[in-house]
Amino acid sequence: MDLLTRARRPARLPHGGPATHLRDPVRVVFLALAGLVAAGWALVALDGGQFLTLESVVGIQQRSAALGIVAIGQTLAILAGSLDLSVAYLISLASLVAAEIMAGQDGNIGPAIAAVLAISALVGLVNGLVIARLRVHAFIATLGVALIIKGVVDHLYDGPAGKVPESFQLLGYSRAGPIPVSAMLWAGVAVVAWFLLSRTRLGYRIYAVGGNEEVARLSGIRTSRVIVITHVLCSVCAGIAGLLLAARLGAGAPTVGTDGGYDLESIAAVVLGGTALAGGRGGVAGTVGGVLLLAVLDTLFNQLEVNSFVKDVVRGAVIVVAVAVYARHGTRRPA
Amino acid sequence: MKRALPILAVLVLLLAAIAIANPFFLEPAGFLAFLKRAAPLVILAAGQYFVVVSGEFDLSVGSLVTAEVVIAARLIDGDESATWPVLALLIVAGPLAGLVNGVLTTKLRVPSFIVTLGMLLVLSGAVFLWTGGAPRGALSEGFRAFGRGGLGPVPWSVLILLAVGAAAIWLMRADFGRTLMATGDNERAAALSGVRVDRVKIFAFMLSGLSAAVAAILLGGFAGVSAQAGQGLEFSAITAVVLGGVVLGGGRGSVLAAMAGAVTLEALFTLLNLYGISGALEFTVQGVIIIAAVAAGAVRLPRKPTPRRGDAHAAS
Amino acid sequence: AGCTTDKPAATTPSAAPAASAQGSGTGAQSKFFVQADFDAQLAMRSQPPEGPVDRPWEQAIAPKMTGTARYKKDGPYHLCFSNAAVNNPWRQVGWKTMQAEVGLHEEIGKFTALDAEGKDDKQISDIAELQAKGCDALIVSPNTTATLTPAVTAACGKVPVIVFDRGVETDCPVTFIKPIGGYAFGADAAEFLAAKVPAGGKVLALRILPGVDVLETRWSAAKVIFDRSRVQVVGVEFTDGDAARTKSIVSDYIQRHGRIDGVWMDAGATAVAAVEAFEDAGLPVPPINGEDQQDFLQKWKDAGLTAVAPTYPTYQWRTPVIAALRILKGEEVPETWNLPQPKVTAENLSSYLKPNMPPLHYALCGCEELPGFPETWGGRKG
Amino acid sequence: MSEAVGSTSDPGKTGHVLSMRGIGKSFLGVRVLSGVDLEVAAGEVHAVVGENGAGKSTLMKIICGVHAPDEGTIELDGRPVAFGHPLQAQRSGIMIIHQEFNLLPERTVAENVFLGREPVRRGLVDRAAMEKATARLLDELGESTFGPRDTVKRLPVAQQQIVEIVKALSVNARLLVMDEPSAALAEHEVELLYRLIGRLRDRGVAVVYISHRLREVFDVADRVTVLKDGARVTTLPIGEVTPDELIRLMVGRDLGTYYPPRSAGAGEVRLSLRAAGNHKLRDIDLELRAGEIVGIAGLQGSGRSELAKAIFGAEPFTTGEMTPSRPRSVREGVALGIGLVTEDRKAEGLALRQSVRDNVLLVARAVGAGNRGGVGDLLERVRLSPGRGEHEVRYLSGGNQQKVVLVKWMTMAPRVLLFDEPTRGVDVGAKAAIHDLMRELANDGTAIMMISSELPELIGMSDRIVVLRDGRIAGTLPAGASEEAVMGLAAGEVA
Ligand SMILES: Nc1ncnc2c1ncn2[C@@H]1O[C@H](COP(=O)(O)OP(=O)(O)OP(=O)(O)O)[C@@H](O)[C@H]1O
Ligand SMILES: Nc1ncnc2c1ncn2[C@@H]1O[C@H](COP(=O)(O)OP(=O)(O)OP(=O)(O)O)[C@@H](O)[C@H]1O
Ligand SMILES: O[C@@H]1[C@@H](O)[C@H](O)OC[C@H]1O
Ligand SMILES: [Mg+2]
Ligand SMILES: [Mg+2]
Repeated sequence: MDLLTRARRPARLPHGGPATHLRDPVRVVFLALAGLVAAGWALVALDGGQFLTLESVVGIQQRSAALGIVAIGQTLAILAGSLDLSVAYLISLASLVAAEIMAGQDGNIGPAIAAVLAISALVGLVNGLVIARLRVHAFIATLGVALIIKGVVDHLYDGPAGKVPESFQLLGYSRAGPIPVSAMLWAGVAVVAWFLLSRTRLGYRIYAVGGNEEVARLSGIRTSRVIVITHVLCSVCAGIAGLLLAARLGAGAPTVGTDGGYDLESIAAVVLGGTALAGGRGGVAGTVGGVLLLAVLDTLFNQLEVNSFVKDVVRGAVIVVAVAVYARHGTRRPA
Repeated sequence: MKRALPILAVLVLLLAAIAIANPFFLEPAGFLAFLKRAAPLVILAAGQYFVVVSGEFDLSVGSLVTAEVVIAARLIDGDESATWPVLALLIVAGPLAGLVNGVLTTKLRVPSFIVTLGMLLVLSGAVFLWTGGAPRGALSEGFRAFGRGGLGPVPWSVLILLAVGAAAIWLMRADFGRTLMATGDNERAAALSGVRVDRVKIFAFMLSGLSAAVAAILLGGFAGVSAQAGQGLEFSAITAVVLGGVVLGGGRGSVLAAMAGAVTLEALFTLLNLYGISGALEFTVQGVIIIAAVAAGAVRLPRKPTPRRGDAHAAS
Repeated sequence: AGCTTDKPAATTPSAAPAASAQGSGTGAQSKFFVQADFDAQLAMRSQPPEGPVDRPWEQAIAPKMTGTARYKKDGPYHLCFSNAAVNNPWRQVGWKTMQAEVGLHEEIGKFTALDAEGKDDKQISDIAELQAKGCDALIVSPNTTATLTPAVTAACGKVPVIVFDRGVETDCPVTFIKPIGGYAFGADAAEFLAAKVPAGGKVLALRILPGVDVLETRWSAAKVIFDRSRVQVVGVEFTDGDAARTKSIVSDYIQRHGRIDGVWMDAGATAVAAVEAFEDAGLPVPPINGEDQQDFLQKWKDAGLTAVAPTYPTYQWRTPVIAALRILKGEEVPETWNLPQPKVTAENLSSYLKPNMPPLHYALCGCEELPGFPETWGGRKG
Repeated sequence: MSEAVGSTSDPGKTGHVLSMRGIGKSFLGVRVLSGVDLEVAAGEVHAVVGENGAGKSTLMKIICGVHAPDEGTIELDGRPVAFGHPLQAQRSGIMIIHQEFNLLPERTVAENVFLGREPVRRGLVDRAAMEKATARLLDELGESTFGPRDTVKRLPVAQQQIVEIVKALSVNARLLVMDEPSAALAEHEVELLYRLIGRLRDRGVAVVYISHRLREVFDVADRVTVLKDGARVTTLPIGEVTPDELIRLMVGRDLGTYYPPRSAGAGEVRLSLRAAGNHKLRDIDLELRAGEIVGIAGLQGSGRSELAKAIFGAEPFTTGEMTPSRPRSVREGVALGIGLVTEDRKAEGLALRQSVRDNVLLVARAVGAGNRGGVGDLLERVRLSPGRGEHEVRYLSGGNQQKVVLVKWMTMAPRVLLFDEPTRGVDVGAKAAIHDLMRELANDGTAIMMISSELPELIGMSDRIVVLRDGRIAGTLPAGASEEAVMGLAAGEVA
């Protein structure tokens, strides 16, 4: 019988009550998603239409695949306590590199993919090194890198360029029943990222560095390396999204990334999925939910032909409200 | 002040380089023209400074500037007599948007990055919803005077800039500024010293909104109504503040240096233009310089220890 | 379900030859420049259009008609529209006009429009989604020429497609509607400047952004004209369509060169900002071109400018609806529907200046007789 | 456990596991350590003592690869080493419990314990192995209130400290550094720590132990090294030194009596609670009088800090009465003339990157009142040279930082001043100065309430001791009560 155990009162540990269900952001997102689909069904039905037709289901997936892939990468960066504002320009660059190298030839697909992945990795390396080694805040570092890429892209290209061969375009258009190849690619990236985060040392270290960099370092983690690798992975995801968009557009386009607003939207999707902007908490499942939520919202607006400006208003409000809900349920107790 | 020195040195260097390429720059008229152009960004940087030093972000200022210009044009609709009422409305509306940002950030505990990103979306959506997609109406000559005219040879914008600068410096020396700074450094300690941290932060957001309103008046005055009036200004303003050595995360840096950062950024644009760096590569140069400047300024000071009992997370 | 693809079979984009004529100060010729199109457009300017004189949006220049009997069906019709964006005043005026045109026709039972918000990828999905809605005809205003081509091609197989404004790199649409075009616009303005600016005079060329075909052609035509003339082009700058940037650029040029003798613009939206740069510098405004926007026309009149305003008429937004109905009724339509493209000059300025309309309104909207005018377009009665 | 490095080449009880020679270190040109030697043998518990800022933690951080020394050599088992990263030190069998909080609140206990050393099987993290090993270690410690899967942020501080200890033990370390491991533990909890250390010693592990509580040093250490101003004063077997001598070695002078004399008597009632309570406190009856120091004793989590915060207005009282009135916010508390010296000055007391002056004036500025002119005098009164007013607070020693917190409240001339662990982590010299100041303030008529986990201090300072247990007052004891009496009430045993 020792004093220590006797003096301490039992810690308040979570029990599986209904309140704790709402404490998990992933559950909240998917509940919201289900609710939205139901509401959408009803609204569109009242409007005399049908919400989940084959086309709209395919549409939802096509619409979310590129953002989804970028957002997975962004999730890694944010979990590690960083963030990446350069993804939008990198996507444009990747689409151009892909289409230019492919130049309409099937034989060039391999080299083009390799080049895109290499360039993306390089950009991620630069982002990571500037943040981890030069100790520049991620916001400024990736904004700076974004400007650098923008300058190069704008300097070299003044419009869509290159040509993606038919066979590669299938990536953007084919589907197996209701599941487009692009969505499978997204799912693949998501599963890999999930696996990485939950089952590998790197994943554990990403959470650690994002949770508290100093604690991680003192525990023997090479934090710079983790940050650099995370940024490389994030950029590679953006590169993959660039490939996918090139397949969809049939060419590379210097504005496809920025027009899509992939930088801020990917961050928005990640936090909508319950990942803490400060890092160290959250995961891939929430992000997938967040992206789908945005896509279903988009589809619903499309079906109801809502003015695109209303969309922005609703989207802004949804993001803030969602994060407010997580803040309410997440961190009640001071650590 | 000590932290402001490096940026002031860089600024002097840039100004000298501009003067070499363009001697007109040394004449009062040339320099005033430069200041006039820099005024909106410098004012926005001052506003952004208050938010950044309190440990937050304001990403909504760009769309707030656009919204204010567009709203002003629609409300004034060329009617001279509407000038002053609308000016007053803008000056109230800016801080009001800041109030919403601040309340959502502090009361709902949503990171300001997200709140102001949401505000950005909501503002741009709402304004264009109201105007049907593109600005309508026109600004009056009286309104335009602030961005175009001047008191003798001195543009109004420069006078307004000086007034805003003086007010910002005064505010930072006053109780408000000191408590704001302490809040950005350690919110919990400030709260336990009786600082109403929510209120102080909300006020910082309101000042940022106010600066956006003033910048909108100058920008709208300078160039007339446009849907792009505020495009990208949030990033420029944050970049300027950081260039001035103010630390993202709060608690450190001077408002003078933040404004100097904005002047530096504007000088950089001017210089690149003068030396005819091709339009697009300008961005590349800008990106490199921003990273280099911030990296060089990041003197390795000891990190804040994470105390045993404290909250392990600094506010975002 | 087996493997399916929603992708069209084949597309053959016409790689535009870059006829580069290195001129003085104008730089290399745009890769969008096609000599034959340039010649054709310049010729069209003097060709009288066919069709009702008071309804220019129904007129066509040198039409080559195509039969549409295979699309004929009974009403009411479901028209669909995939819009690139409503992100500038030109598109805003056009979109209002199109909606009003739709309102005129009782045989249109349903009109479904999706806004791509300036995103290529979204427009591709939008077009795919619209095909599933049972549209009788699909109108497309493409966001980007090259990248929307596959999606439009795919749609062609299922419904009659009408493309207007920016083009696509396939001739599968039943009709492509456009004013004469960018070459004519650019040339109209450049010829004016070449005539008004004294020999050796310094001309500043202001462009919005690179890469958009209808804008590229404007500059490439101007380049051809300037290269032949005796004016000196001292700068070609991109303004992003931003008034403040425009004004700053012009001020910088005035400062650097002491004087600027002419300003060429590829679009009129920021023309007033350019004019103000001269005013604020206390200098007379040199010859300049704008577009048919009210603010510029007003400034022109008030300040007595030496100016011209080529147009890219917003009344073209009416034509696709009309074309769609004709197609569905089995009537012939032009393969390429070249609409007349008037220019505003000192002589006809007063007829286009409408003080009751908002400053960013485009005069050639062809909307004066439509229901809801002028309020719907932001104007005042009287 | 896959990477654990056992002491395979046991140097035996004679050889030194660690030997550091001539270690020097500067930060930004300020010399923090110079010519320090330290030798630790296997199976030895070696205490390192010294005033705040003497350089103890810095020396430890050099041992474990956080900082690289500017000069000097480090040998491990007689072989020279130079660590560039904590990872390398870890791989050499050196583990450290840092003075600063070092856990990830969002992660589970097991994840924290194996942080950076996760066991892998076929390339994947072996969760099961990790949790099993953690459970076993917790078991060994007799810890049963939480398990490997609990999230750290849900654990009370004392249990978090246990996690840190488990983390250090999870490696078969040959050298274990404990930098103030007891700071967050109540005294009786330290007993358990002793037992652990004893077991490690028996296993031949070398232990470096740092504490400001001298009693602990005498309880566990075999030898003690004294640091002063970054230099080593001496190293002695613990049997060859008395507490008083040790203090003299640390401070460089005699400190005389430990505690200032008690006051003659209490004055008017400044504040009283009747049946006050909230989610954590029940039925609190308490009076604080002018000139009196009331000590509050209790176990970890008994509600002492909660009581101070509720009186101050930082947390609510939901039931009962408080006179003159119940503050609903910190500002109302301040308006009532109440001040609170928080238990964690870095997290709750100071804005570390602001100047001394800005910190001192924080309350006055926040509420728009207070004596701003007299800051210089106040700084002198607490023996902080006014010239330091412009220095950033983070460069001050712990003791001086605590004085800044004190001056912050003194500008308001508070009627009631609440001290929560006022000398935690403060060295003996500064501690005596703070004790003197507290008594001076009381004599000037301030009503003082003092919470301390260090019983000798609490008993030495208090005119009256109120003991809390589970949020209620378990009893009140007069000045000079025995430690046994206090502990008895606190733990609920029949005294
Ligand atoms: N990273 C750093 N940068 C600059 N100065 C530092 C740093 N770390 C410690 N110092 C300074 O070095 C000196 C020694 O500090 P150290 O933490 O080693 O003292 P300590 O003996 O552990 O004190 P305490 O008993 O308060 O823990 C102090 O003056 C401290 O301010
Ligand atoms: N069993 C527990 N579970 C969760 N949190 C606890 C528990 N006990 C204490 N805490 C937290 O620890 C902090 C201190 O609590 P409290 O005021 O009760 O302790 P105390 O008596 O002051 O002890 P000490 O100051 O020594 O930690 C509070 O923030 C409280 O929420
Ligand atoms: O679509 C284009 C429009 O956006 C621009 O303003 O003018 C030319 C058009 O082709
Ligand atoms: Mg220490
Ligand atoms: Mg306590």
